[in-house]
Parts: sequence; structure tokens; C-alpha cells
Amino acid sequence: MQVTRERRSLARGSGISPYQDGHLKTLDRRDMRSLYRLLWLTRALEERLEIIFKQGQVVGGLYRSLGQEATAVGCGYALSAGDWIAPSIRDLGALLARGIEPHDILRQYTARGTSLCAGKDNTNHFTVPELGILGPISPLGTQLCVLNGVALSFRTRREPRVCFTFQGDGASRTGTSHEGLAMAAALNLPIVVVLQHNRWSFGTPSTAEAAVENWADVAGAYGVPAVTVDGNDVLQVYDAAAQAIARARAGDGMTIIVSETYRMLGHAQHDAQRYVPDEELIAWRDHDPIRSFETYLVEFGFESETSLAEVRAEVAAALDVATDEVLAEPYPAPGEARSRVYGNAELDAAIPWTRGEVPGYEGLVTARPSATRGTTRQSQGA
Amino acid sequence: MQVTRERRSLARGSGISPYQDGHLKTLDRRDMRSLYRLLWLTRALEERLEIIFKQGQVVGGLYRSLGQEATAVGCGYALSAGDWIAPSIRDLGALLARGIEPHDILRQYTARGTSLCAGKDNTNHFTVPELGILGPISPLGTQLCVLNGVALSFRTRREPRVCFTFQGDGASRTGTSHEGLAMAAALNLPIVVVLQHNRWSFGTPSTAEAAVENWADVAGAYGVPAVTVDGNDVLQVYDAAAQAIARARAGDGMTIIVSETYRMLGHAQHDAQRYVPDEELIAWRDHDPIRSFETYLVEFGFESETSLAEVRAEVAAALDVATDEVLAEPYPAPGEARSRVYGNAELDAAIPWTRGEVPGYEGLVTARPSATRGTTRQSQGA
Amino acid sequence: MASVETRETTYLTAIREALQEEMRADETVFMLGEDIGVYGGAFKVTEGFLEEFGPDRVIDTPISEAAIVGAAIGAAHMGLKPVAEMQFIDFIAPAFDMIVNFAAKSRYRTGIGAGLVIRGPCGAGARSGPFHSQSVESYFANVPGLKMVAPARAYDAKGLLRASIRDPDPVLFFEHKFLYRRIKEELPTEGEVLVPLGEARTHRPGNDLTIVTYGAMVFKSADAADRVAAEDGSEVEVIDLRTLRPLDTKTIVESVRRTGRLLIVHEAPRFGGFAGEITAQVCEEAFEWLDAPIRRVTAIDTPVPYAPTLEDYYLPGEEDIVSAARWLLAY
Amino acid sequence: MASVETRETTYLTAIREALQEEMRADETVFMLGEDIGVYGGAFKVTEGFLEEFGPDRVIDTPISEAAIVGAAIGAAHMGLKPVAEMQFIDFIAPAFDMIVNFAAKSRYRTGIGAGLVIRGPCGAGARSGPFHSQSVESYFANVPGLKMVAPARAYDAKGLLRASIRDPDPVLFFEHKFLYRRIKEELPTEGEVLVPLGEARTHRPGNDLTIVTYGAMVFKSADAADRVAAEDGSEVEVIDLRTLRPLDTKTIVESVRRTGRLLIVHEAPRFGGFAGEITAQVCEEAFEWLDAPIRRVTAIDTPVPYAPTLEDYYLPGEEDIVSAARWLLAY
Ligand SMILES: Cc1ncc(C[n+]2csc(CCOP(=O)(O)OP(=O)(O)O)c2C)c(N)n1
Ligand SMILES: Cc1ncc(C[n+]2csc(CCOP(=O)(O)OP(=O)(O)O)c2C)c(N)n1
Ligand SMILES: [Mg+2]
Ligand SMILES: [Mg+2]
Repeated sequence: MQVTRERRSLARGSGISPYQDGHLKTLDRRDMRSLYRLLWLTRALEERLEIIFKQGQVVGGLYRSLGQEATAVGCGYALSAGDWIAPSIRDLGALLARGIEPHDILRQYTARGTSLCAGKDNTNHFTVPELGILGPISPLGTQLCVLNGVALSFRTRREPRVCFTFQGDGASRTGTSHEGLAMAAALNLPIVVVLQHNRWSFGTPSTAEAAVENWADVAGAYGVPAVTVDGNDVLQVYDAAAQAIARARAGDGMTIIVSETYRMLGHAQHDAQRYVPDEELIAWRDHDPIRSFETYLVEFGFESETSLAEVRAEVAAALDVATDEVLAEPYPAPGEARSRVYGNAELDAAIPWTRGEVPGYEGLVTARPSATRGTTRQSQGA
Repeated sequence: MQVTRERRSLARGSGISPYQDGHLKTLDRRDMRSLYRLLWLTRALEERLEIIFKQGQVVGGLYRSLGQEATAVGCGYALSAGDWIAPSIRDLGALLARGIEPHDILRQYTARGTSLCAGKDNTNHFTVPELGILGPISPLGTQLCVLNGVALSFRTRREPRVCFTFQGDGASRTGTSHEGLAMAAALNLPIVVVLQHNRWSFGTPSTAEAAVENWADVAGAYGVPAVTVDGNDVLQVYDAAAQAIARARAGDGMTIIVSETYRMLGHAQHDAQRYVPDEELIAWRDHDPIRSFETYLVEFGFESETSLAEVRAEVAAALDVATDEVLAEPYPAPGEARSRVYGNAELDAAIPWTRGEVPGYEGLVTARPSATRGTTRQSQGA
Repeated sequence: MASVETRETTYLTAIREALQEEMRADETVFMLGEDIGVYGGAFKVTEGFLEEFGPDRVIDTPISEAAIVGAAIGAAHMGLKPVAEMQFIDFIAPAFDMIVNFAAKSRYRTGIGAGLVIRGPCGAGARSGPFHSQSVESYFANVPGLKMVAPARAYDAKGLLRASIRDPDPVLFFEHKFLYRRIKEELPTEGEVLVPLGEARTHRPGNDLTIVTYGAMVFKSADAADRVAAEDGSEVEVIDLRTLRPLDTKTIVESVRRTGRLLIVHEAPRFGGFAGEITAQVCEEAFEWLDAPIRRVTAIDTPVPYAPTLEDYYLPGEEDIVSAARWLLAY
Repeated sequence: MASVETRETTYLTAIREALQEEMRADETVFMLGEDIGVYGGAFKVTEGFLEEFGPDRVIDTPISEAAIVGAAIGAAHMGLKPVAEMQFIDFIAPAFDMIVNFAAKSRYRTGIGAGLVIRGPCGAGARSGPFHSQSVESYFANVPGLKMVAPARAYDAKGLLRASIRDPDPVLFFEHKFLYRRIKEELPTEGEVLVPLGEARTHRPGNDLTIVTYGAMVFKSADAADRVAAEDGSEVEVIDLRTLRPLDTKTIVESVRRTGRLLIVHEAPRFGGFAGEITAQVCEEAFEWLDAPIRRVTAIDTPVPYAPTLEDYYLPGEEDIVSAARWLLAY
């Protein structure tokens, strides 16, 4: 695979590039529809989450991927059954492409007992082997290291399966991220890493976090190829992901895909993004990944304005149902807090969980040999 | 500063390149003599350490820099007073260039109470502010992160001082090394990092540890310039170091210098290096940094065979004296084990250091209110 | 009104003021961390700092906790007084090596200390799940060379943070995020609020039972004590450790020798928690004065779960403390 | 001669055999770590493994402990049984985050466990200075989800390592480097040596005093007990914990209820050491049976110093144990 570097000006304003070469050839009408639905579902589901967040239904924080949906969707769609993916903070679209249902996401954020984490963890921190999903944990950079182990199992078993993960520009500065990339490269693992250059890391601009100008150069530290894509162009992303996946599947190792994109909202709901220059937001708003894909789909005859509106309506209806259903579900039963710490159920049962109760103590009081001891002591203490 | 990449064939067999341009112009006869003495002192001191190691006088492990002396010496010599250096495992020459005495090194390895670490730590783990030396600790990659703080203090105080450190090809894979490089680059700190590509990391070849081919590409992850030098050519190393230091001093930030060199012995004394292919050793033996510098010095009229022999004899004599003196010095007094854990002396004094003694206990025995308590208890226990 | 002018100050504001006042008084004090400058800190502790103190003293770093702590060590070696922020104290984990092996051992090995502060929000109860809720003190308890502080009151948060910044050793400063905006006190507007490290504080006096605790559990313990006093007439002494290391054994032992009964309350899980060290020291120094077993009320031995039902179950509650106290009093 | 054939086996060989036997019996078992393949491991534990098991199962990794543990977690998720080597257990520190936050919490959060072993040489006495001598168990003691093993005998090293590899949870396996070549036992040449996790072992019976200990201190404690028996006629029971978590409270409590006196001996520093948890549990469950304060003999509260004079002072010695035992017996 060739290392290309395509940088587009922030304000390029154009739609999706109408190339139909390479891996894109394999995409038919149905695929185009699916991609669009996933893009829209991602955005609509996040908007729904925002609504219930404001209603106080979301238990913890809420992180959105507004403006970055194309990278997640394009990548997730390029994977095959049996492949694994580890999302990062703004990759909901990839999870939906993998088969995660809106219900699952709503349950996670609202801490339902029915959630994939049984209410014990939040956001996208679920691991679902059936769908090939490895949940990240909050400490950034760690999930790639763990995904390496999944990829290692593929290599060991000679299975042509591929692992895929995402990493923020901010997260790329962590030690674990480096160790993960270095090990994937050294062991020639079937891994694709998308580096999301979305210009921000919480409240700090990427330019302050790193002196890196061409993010594809990061690959130099690992001796692997890198390719830069317009992360807001779902087809370009898909193409690059499909190529990198094919390369990994063929045993040729890791590829880094740099996605040039932009985080259109604050880090999380509580962040009003006041530190972001207006011009930047305006420029990127003109390069919305969904709007430009809509234009493309209509222009090239894949869809009509009406058919797209139908997709959106269908998504909205589905989300209505999902939200109602999930909100009717209960929190987990309190005692579930004790379950599945260890793989041996007896061990979980034997742990002295108790605080106030401490049943053993009562027994102690009756069993205690105070009388005898008191005497011994007195005689000794004299 | 320009990124150059000069790779020489292992078997090039030639001497030091006779260029006299750039920073080398500033080196006079005395400098040449100093460089030679430092190279020889490094090797001779390590040989001496090996002798006393075999005699059982070295308390812990012993790591040598045979074949890599030119990188350490060339770099150490390029620094100015007020600059700081953090050595890695094979950079004795740089410490000697900085003013560390053979006595200091002998004391470290033999755990003398007079050692710079007062016998509490070993090898090159000493920090000597007067000489601008930051001691590393064993976990690899960490010292660069700490050195960043030293460099930060220079930047904050607007002092034109520079920090310098070394990192093994193996160590470059650690998370801390990455975080250190990333932060130095992001904060534009006055730092120079020498990446020692010596082909081995303990018992594992660099090729197995990393898929990197051109080690200078590592700099791409940080957006800083890199230069590759023949690490066995002391003048070339000096030149690159001097340029990088000047650049850092001018406020232009970090440079990575890749030193192409070779570890001529096992990882440590206990490692017989059986895993190393003979051809490799033989090829690199022909490219010995000291022998080739000798040839150069004689050929270009800086020294004669006799004057060089005199330097060697003088070093040997000095080492005889140092070894005798240091071995006559005692280990630290046992009770020193308790000193200087905390910055408050009262706190050190108050810590319950005791094991068997436990003076407080005796007081307890007499003070204990057993009699009373025994009674209370008995009445309660009923 | 007292002769000293006071102002209602939250725990969070007290921390901000401590930082500001130390930075104003001593130009060697500086801060580094993630999003502390432009953004003003995840909890807005350092809002306005960049403007007041400039980019040399309020440094936005890459996401790299090991490098943050490392830079703090190096700067401390050079005579600066670094205050490193961990965005959440949970993210101290990637800096574990740097703290335990570099910072803590530096003075002992080389004679050159590392006077720095690592501060960050700890603790559960804010519905933040397993990675933004931990109590990490026990991870560091067996590491000589470190000091650890865990204030409960605004006054102590301010006074101890100032003392920590002035301290010659590495101090881990645990701010309980649940208290940030919930705890408010009248603090003097002028003069130095300074609380020396290593001194526990009797939060509530009593002669019948000693509760030793710290952080957010001080308030739960005090509430429990009030209930026991009101309902049973027993007086429970609540000791707020404030500093975990050096531990104020003297105050604990004095109290236990007086009350004869000890309950230790902490928010971290039970097994291997900080209560163990306290129990061991009390056993060593007040065994003969004990009229009942030493007991612990702690979180359960699991990660901190996310769902409200689970987190409430996880955390030690007032009820748990009351019932353990009653058991001990009745013993 | 017994009916079972035996062979003199060192602690180190026992570990090697455990790895070999598990790898031969179960092809999902594999190893990863630094210099374990081509070189055969810093202590030569895995010498010949690369040749026997091939590069898929004996994986030389870059120097990156976090990535090593991370890969082990991922492989465990996929049904493999990874054994990760830390070249020295001190280098577990850079993997702290990965262990505490990813491995330990995995099952609880997601239902998917991480059955892996992290093993490496721990402990002092080998003149290896502050970074190659640590006892790290207490760093991990307050982390639910982990198990910890610290064998003293060759038999246990073998049997517990096999059990650890088969265990469904992350196990930290601490091999005491001082024992590697110093401890030798007759081990059966055939049949499975398998020791379940969570069971302490009475190394030496006695009714007058209980010593609870583990690792290299088992032998120092036993020597001290022998001396006390010979010189004073008192019988000291020495309990070798073998597994630190889950802790075999039952065995400890049974012994203490019988002897009425407890001394805890460990090699890690005192403050915040593992003795605290043991003390707390015994206080909770055997308080009334105690005839004397619980005491601790531990290293001093400093890093592990390098010079022989200092390291000898640092480490708990037989003499320290004898004198603490005598004090307790006389109490
Ligand atoms: C080790 C660690 N330190 C700090 C944090 C807190 N944190 C969460 S997200 C984030 C910013 C991430 O930026 P980036 O990686 O660029 O991802 P983006 O938010 O832009 O998608 C920070 C600092 C964390 N999760 N982990
Ligand atoms: C974090 C960490 N892991 C493992 C080690 C053990 N170790 C010491 S030196 C070494 C090899 C270093 O190789 P390299 O960095 O290339 O330096 P070189 O020996 O070649 O000079 C290893 C694995 C360590 N010191 N620190
Ligand atoms: Mg970002
Ligand atoms: Mg090397």
C-alpha cells in the first residue's frame, strides 16, 4: 500500500469526491443507503441522548461525535464479520455499523440493568465478542494494547481476521498508545489504527499538544505505512479503511490512517466550547460529512431528497420506540454490585462484602473466650 | 538544521572522516587530546571495573559501553558548563566528559559510603547538580521525562542552557520515552536526545523489537528534526551534538540524533552474548571508535604513537591509584540505611524504623491497663 | 462576628485560593497538567490562572501523566515548586512508575529531593463510573518517600495545599470531587490559612468510641455520630486524619486509649485498604486499651460501579456507620 | 524411598517445569515478555522454550510492560492463556494502569474476564539496589479483581504457577529471586503438582505463637522458630500464606485462636504493608483470643538500598524475628 497524503483546505466546501475506483466499486446502492442510514442514525441517536441528558436521564457524562460521523461509519462499514474493533470516545458510528443497537447505547448511558455492562460501566465501555467489539476504558491509549492481544490470537491461530481501532490526536501522546503501536508494528499484527486529527483534545488545541504537522509522519516511529484521508468524506474513509484492512488480512501488518476531521462540539455536554475560534467552527460546518454525502447521493442518482427523508423518518421512529422502551427499564438491583468480580463464583460469595451487617461478628461475641483471657491477663499484668 | 542521513556500511573499515568544517573547526590540539583521553579513560575504567567485578568487588551488575564510547564522549564534550545531561546505561564517557572522576564510578559500583549515592544506589544513578548531571533510574525511558523538567526550568528562567540525554533503541519503545519526547517537542524545550541504535536490546535484536528501518524517522512522531551519525566517529558525533545544542540554545527546540553504533559486549557481565552472530561482531570490531580515532590523530599530525601511548599510561596509572584508594574505603555504616527518606529530618527520626527492638513496646507493657480491662470484660462477656 | 473577616468559601474555591496565593507569593510555584490553561481545568479550579500567571506558570501539557510527573520532578530538582494536576486522580495510574520509582526514591538515592505536589479529584458518589471515582491512596501507601493528604473541610483543603506546596517532599493531594461544591465554610479573607502536614483533627469530640476517617467519609461519620448521640446518648469521637502519610498516630492512639473502641471508615474498598495500617498501629500501641475489636466500614471489594443503585450500595453509608458504631458500643 | 519417584528441583526449575508442563498440556498457554525467547529470560527460566514451543508461543516483545500486559488481556479475552513475564517485578510499575484499570476491572465491567498470569522476580537480598529488589504486593492489595501469589517452596512455586495459569482471573505471581537457586526440594517427577490458590500452608506447627509470613521470609521465620524452640522451648507456628489474595483468613484465624499470639513478618516496608490487612482481619475475627498485641517484623520504611551493609540493615533478619517472638511469648 502506498503512502498518500491528501490534505484539503478547511473551507474547500465541496461535496464527496465522486470517484468510483478501488474498493468503492464494490459498494452498491444498498451499501450507499446503509452508509447514509448509519451516518444519520449516529447523529440522531446522539441528539436523542442529548435530549435525555438534559432531562436528567443520563447518569454520567455524554460525549458526542458531531462532525466526525463519517470516519467512524466508513471504518466500521469496511470490516467483516469476525473482525474486531475497539472504539475510542467518538466512534459511535462504527459500533452501530458493527451491529450495536440504539437500545444498547441508550441503556449504557442511562445505566440500565439490561445494559451491556449491566449498569456497571458507562458510554461505549462494553465488550461484545459476538460482534467483535472490545470496549475501551477511560485511561486513553490502553485499548490498542489490549486489541493487540486479540490480533495476536488471530495470528497464532492463523485466522485471516483483522483488528481496527481509533485514537485521538490527544490520546496519541500517551505512553500506552505508543507502546501499543510499537508492539503492533514489531509483531506485525493485523491491525489498522485510525488517528483522528480532530484539532482538539478536550480544551487544548492539537497544536499545543503536539508539534506534529503532518500526522501521517507519526507512522515513522513504527516503520509502518500511513495514509491521510478527508475524515469527513465517508467514501474516502471507507476506501482507505478497506485497503488497510485488506493489507492487514494479507499478513502485511499495521496501517495508520490519519483522519483529518473536526470536533464540532465541546469535549462533553458540560463543555460549552468557548475556547474555540468561531471561524474554525464556521469553516468546518461547511464541510459537514452528512450534508455533503446527501448532496453526493442525490447528484449521482443513488437517492432522492424524498428517499433520504424517509430514512431519517424511519430512524426517528425507531429512536422514539427505543427511548421509550429503555427508559421504562429499571436500574440494576443494588446487590448486583457484588457480582462477577472474580471468575470463581464461590470466591465472590466468600468475600466479606458486609459493612454494617457483618454477620460473623455476632458469632464472635458469643464464642469469645473473654473470661479465661481476662484472668490470664490480670495475673500476667500484675 | 538540516536532516541528514549518513549510513555507512558495517565493514567500511576506514578511519574518522577528516573533515574540519562546521563546529569541528573550533576543536584545537588540546581538544583532540582531551577527546582521546576521554575515550581511552572510558574503556580503561570499564576494563578496570570488569577486573574488580571478577574479583567480587562490584556489588551488583556491571554494564559496559565497549564499542560505543565515541557517542558518549563526543556528546558529553559538546556541552557547556551549566548544561545538564542525563545518561542512559552506556554513556560513561559523557559523564567523564562532564567531570565525573573515576573514583566516583568505582565507588558507585563498589557501594562505598563515599559514593555519590552514599551506597544507596548503583551504576550511574547519581544526580550531581554542580556538574549538571541527572541520574537515571532503572525503569527505561523515565529520565527524559524528568530532564524535561530541568529544561523547563531553563525556559522559565530564560537561561540559555541545554539538556541532553541518551536513549537506547530498546528503550525507545517504552511509553515513558514517548511521553518524554512528545512533551519536549510540544513545549519546545531545549533538549537534545541521542537515540543509540546499537542493534541490541539485552538479548533481543533491534529488528525484533521494532519494525523501524530508518531510526531518524522516529522524529516524525514528534515533529522535530533528526540527524543520523556514525556513532563510532567521535568527531562526527561531536559535530552533530554541537549543532543540535546550538539549535536548542537558540530556542529552536529538540533535535534527535540517531547514533548508528554497536554494542560489542553482552548486556551485562553475566551475559556471554552467545546469541550474537559472529560476523556482526567481526564487522563492527573493524570499526572500533578508538582505534580509528588513533589512526586519524596520527595521520593528521595531532598525535604520535608515542604521545598516545603516554596518554594511555597516564590513564592506567591514575586508575591504579583510584582503584586502590576506593577499595580501601568502607561500606556505609548500616544505620545510614535510615537517613534522608524525607526532607524533614524530624520526620526521618520519627519513623518507626525498628523491627526487633521496638522500644515503645516496653513502655506499653508497663502502661497497659489490663487489670481494669480484664474486669470490664469479664462482666460484659457474661 | 469574629474579629477576622470571613467569606463563604467552597472546598473548590479554597483549593483555587491556595494555588493563587502560593503562586502570587512565590514565583517558583507553577502548575502543569491537561487543560488547566486555556480551558481552566476540568473542574475549573484554575480558571483565570493562565491570564493571571502566564503560560510559563500555567502549562497545558499533552495527555501524558508520566511525563507531567517527570517534568515536575525535574523542575523540583531545579528549585521550582511544581503543582501537577491529574485531571482525575484515576489517571495517576499511568504515572505510577514515575511517582513510586523516581519521585519517591529520589532523595534517598541521590540526596536531591523532589518537592512537588500531585493533586487531583478523587472519590465516588458523583455517578462517574469505574474510572473517574477511585480512591487511590492505598496504591501508594507502601511507598516510603511519599506524603499523602486528603482534606475534608475547605479550611483544610486550603491550608494543607499551601503546606504541601511548601513541603520538600512529593505530596499526593487527594481532593474529593464530591465535596468540591458541596462543602462551604467561612474562611478568613486575610492572613494565612496554613495547616501543617501530619496532624489529624478532632472533627467531633467524644469519649465512648473513636471513628478514624478522612475525605468525604468525615461528614458521613459525623452525621452517624450525631445520630448515635441523639438516639442512644453515646458520644462518638470523629477524627479526620487530613494527612494519611505521615500518619498522626499520636492523636489516634490518644483517642483510642481514651475511648477503648475504634471504628475505621474509608471510602476505598476493604481488602488492602488504608484501615489496615491504622489497625496495625493501634494494635501495636493501644492494644491493652481496646475494649472491643477494631472494626472497618468501607466500600465493598469491587470497582466503583456506574448505576446509582450500584454505587449507593458500593459506598459506605451513614447507616452502615451507625450500625457498626452501635455494635462496638454494645460490645 | 517413597513410592513416588522424585528429583531434586530448585525453585527456579520448578517454575520452568510448571510453564513447560502447562504449555505441553494446553496449547492455548503461551508466554510473552522481554528477552524470554532468543535469550531465554534474564534468569534463564525460559531457556530452550523458543526451540520447543516456537515463536507463536514464546514471544519476545519490545520493552513495553503496559503493552505486554495489554496484549495478555486481549489474548485472554480470546480464550488463550497468556503468561507475561516482567523481567524484574519492579518493572510492573509501568504496567500499573493496565493491570489495575484494565485487567482487574474487566470481568466486573463487561462480563469478560482476563485470565492471565503476570510473573516475575521480586524481593531483596541479591544486592540489586532500589529498582531490582522491590516487593510490590501492597501496590496491588487494594485492587479488587486481582489475585496474588507468593510461593516460598519449590513445590508451591510449581503447583501454584500451574493453578495460576488455569485460573480464570488475572494473577500476579511473585517469584522471590533470592530463592531461585537457593531453594531445592525433592519433587515428584511424574504426576501433577498442583496447589490451589487461596490456601495457606502450615510450614511449621506450634501452639505458643503464630507467625504469618510469605516468600523468602518463610525460611527466616522458620529458622527463628527453630531457635526459639531450641533455646526457650516454645513452639512457634509458621504459616506460609502462599496466596496473598484471596487470603486464607480461615487458616490464620484458626491458628491465632489456638496460640493467642500473632507476629506478621514480611519483606516489604512496614507502613502500608500487607501486614495491615492481616492485622485488620485477625482483629475482626480473633480479637478475643489475642493474649498480646499483634506485632510486625518488616523491612524499614525506605527504598531498598544497594550497599550490603545497608541492605542487611534494611531487611528483616532472623534476629529481629526471634526477639519479637520472645517479646510476644513473654507478654
Ligand atoms: C490517561 C488519561 N488522561 C486523561 C484523560 C481525560 N481525557 C478524556 S478525553 C481527553 C481528551 C482526548 O482528546 P483526543 O484524544 O484528541 O480525543 P477527542 O476528544 O478529540 O476525540 C482527556 C484529556 C483520560 N481519559 N485518560
Ligand atoms: C521499564 C523497563 N523494563 C525492562 C528493563 C530491563 N532492561 C534493562 S536494560 C534493557 C535493554 C535496553 O536496551 P536498549 O534500550 O537498546 O539499551 P542498550 O542496552 O542497547 O544500551 C532492559 C530490557 C528496564 N530497565 N526498564
Ligand atoms: Mg482530538
Ligand atoms: Mg540497544
